[in-house]
Amino acid sequence: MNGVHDLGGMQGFGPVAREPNEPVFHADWEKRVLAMNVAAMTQRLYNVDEFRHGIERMGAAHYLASGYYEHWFAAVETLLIEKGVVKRIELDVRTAALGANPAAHPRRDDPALSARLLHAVRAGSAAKSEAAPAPRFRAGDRVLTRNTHPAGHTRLPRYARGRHGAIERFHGVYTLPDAHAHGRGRQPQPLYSVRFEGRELWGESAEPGAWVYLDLWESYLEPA
Amino acid sequence: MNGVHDLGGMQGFGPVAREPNEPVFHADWEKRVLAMNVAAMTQRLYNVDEFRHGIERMGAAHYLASGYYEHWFAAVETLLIEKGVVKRIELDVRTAALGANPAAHPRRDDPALSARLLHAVRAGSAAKSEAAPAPRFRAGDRVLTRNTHPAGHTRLPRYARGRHGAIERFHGVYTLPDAHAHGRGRQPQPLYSVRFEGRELWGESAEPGAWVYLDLWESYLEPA
Amino acid sequence: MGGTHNSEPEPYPALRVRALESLLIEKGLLSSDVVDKLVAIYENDVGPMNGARVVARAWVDSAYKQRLLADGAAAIAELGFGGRGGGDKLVAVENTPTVHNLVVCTLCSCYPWPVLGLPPNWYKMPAYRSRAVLEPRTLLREFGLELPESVEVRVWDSSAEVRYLVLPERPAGTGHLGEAELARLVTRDAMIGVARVTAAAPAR
Amino acid sequence: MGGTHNSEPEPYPALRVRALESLLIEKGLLSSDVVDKLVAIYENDVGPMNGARVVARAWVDSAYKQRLLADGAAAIAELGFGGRGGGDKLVAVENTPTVHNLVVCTLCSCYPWPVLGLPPNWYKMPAYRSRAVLEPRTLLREFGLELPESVEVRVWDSSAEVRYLVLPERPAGTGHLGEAELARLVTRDAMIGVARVTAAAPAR
Repeated sequence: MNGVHDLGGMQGFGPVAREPNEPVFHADWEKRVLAMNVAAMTQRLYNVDEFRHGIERMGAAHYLASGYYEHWFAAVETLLIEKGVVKRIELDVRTAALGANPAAHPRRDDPALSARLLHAVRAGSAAKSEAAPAPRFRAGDRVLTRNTHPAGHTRLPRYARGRHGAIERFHGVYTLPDAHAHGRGRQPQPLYSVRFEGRELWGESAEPGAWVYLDLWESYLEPA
Repeated sequence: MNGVHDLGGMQGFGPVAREPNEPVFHADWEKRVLAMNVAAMTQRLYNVDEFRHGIERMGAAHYLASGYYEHWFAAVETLLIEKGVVKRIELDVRTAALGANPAAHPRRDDPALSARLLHAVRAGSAAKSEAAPAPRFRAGDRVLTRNTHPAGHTRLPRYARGRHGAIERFHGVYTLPDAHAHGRGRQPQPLYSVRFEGRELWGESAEPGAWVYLDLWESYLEPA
Repeated sequence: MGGTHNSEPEPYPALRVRALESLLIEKGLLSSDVVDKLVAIYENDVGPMNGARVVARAWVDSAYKQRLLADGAAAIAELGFGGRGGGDKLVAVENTPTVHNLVVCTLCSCYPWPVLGLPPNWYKMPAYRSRAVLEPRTLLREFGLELPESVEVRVWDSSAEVRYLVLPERPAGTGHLGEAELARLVTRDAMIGVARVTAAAPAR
Repeated sequence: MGGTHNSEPEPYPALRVRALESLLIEKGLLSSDVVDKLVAIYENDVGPMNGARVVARAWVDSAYKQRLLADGAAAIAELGFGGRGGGDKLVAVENTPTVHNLVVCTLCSCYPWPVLGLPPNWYKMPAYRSRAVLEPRTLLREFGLELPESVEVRVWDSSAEVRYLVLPERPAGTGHLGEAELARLVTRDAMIGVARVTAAAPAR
């Protein structure tokens, strides 16, 4: 999806604003969003590719006007409603009730759930490399990325479409996000690091001696 | 500038929302913005290319969250302040004063000014074709657009960079917006209509039998 | 600017616009009657009725049609149209049984003011500007215009001072109509290229 | 969603987040102690101090460094680091006198959580994500890092589950320091690639 999240090469956002001694969280609700999202993905209420695409589906102005944990919360809310875990009306009613009586719904512990989730988080549960299919390309092979503009999720950014590069290394065989974000299974594919010369990406606007390395799935690539 | 204004090929903005029996203006202030901008450009307080780039310099979230006349007003305000026609503090003070006393600053007519400006508007004052330089390309010539990412104003949209097309027709010799928006004079150049096959622009995502025609200045093009 | 008044309440732009207007009036760069008269031009004098007259004339007068296709600005000037907001170059593009034309401005909202007036909001918003060049057939289908694959779609992205006017096909069954009656059939949407002209008079 | 609560006042997200949290707790999908413990992990257990230990070990133990460059995930696991938020693949990229590495995620905000913790805001915001791939030298100059043209810049755009850790150059004049002292010199910014490690201990 050619959305505003696809920021590589965009201009006009000004200097990078850094915060000295930045805290890990800036508000209590950010902590709760982090915990909810980690707990939801650990319990497979949705997968990481659905989560990323959930953020991409935010309104463009909202995306750019809001921060990281607002993005997360937008996707968490969208997905939990779409998956039927909560109903929008339930959430609206509960939000109004808490507004009227902030003391309602006090904390509730669940040591068994807590132990189970924390174990899973510590173990990690991200995509693991699989054995098949065998990779089509080897390090050093010249490739051309596809010029494709799918309406859904993809990890081939717009700035690197229809560009020539070279295989830097083979990472392993991984779930294809383009499928996994849309309920079409994992469809594992070889994943490569591909290097691009700045000039190939940005033409005369490239800085000298700059290379970009992108992790790209095999179906994004053609031999060149 | 690769900004959010460069919308060709973006996705995620949903269906086109039409308003039945749409009025020419939706609020009184929109009329005043139109008149101010037309009057300012007619009096050469800034030029149309500076105006367009003024809009492009809006914050990205603000641009996407606001409408046409808000864009216009953002640029009008930015440019009149930058050109020294009004001071920001003057405008802030006057805005506060009108907020406190909306009846202040009643209408004031100026028939001489009115006659002069209306005459200029009716005559038109847009860029006129000039005689030189002579065009380098002829209808039918194959061209390649430059892959360039200038930080400033350009009329070569991102979706058509580094793409092959063919000259459809020569329009004449016109002011180069890339220069004129930045106080670098008019630098007139031949302007062409260039046609691109959908597949060249969008790869496999192109619709069949669709062509895009773009008006492009000669320095955007190389022979192909 | 820089997005600083993103979340201001609705009265804010109105107030700041009035403030700037009053400053420009004090500086002799604007006057209340200039505002009134400019607004009257765009509310009353220019609009799709101008373009409709151009189209109807081209339908009934083939010599005029040839002049329109050769030099749009000169041809509309014959009918008294022109002035700011149209560049000095107007290009009329003709729909045929095998070619359909569509106009957009992806970078801003360029539009042929002298013949169509000020653009409708949808023409200026991101949905139309983003989709017209990538998926014109899908977009036209949403507008109710289903084009067979045999019809080539030409999208004119107005990136310069050149403005485009679509010359729609004259509908069948209108042989008995005069120029003024024909003009009443021609809609703004047909001259942008998102609709066809039909023999039944459109709702205005 | 669709931008519907753009201009809501600050308390709104906090309230809606609490509402969703309380619903998930009622449905048995979350509990207050899960929230507390997860937050504690990311506030206390993971952070740049983990990555700093990895870097310092690589500086003093060349066999470890080779294992780190060959298989980052296995090498950090030797020091007890891993878990969610790092993919199962970590790639360490080594700075040298002729190569400087920089990490970004243009499409979202992928970051090597197990070794660096949660990313700082600037890493997640549009300015950094947009510019790192187009003008890395200009960006690094703003961070105070002036690279001669003879140094090649490699920008790693993390578009997959693979995460990247920059292995900075060991600063001169640190031959007398032990592994723990070296780790105290290594900053988060140096492991993202927007700074060098210097022999003077950084402000924390």
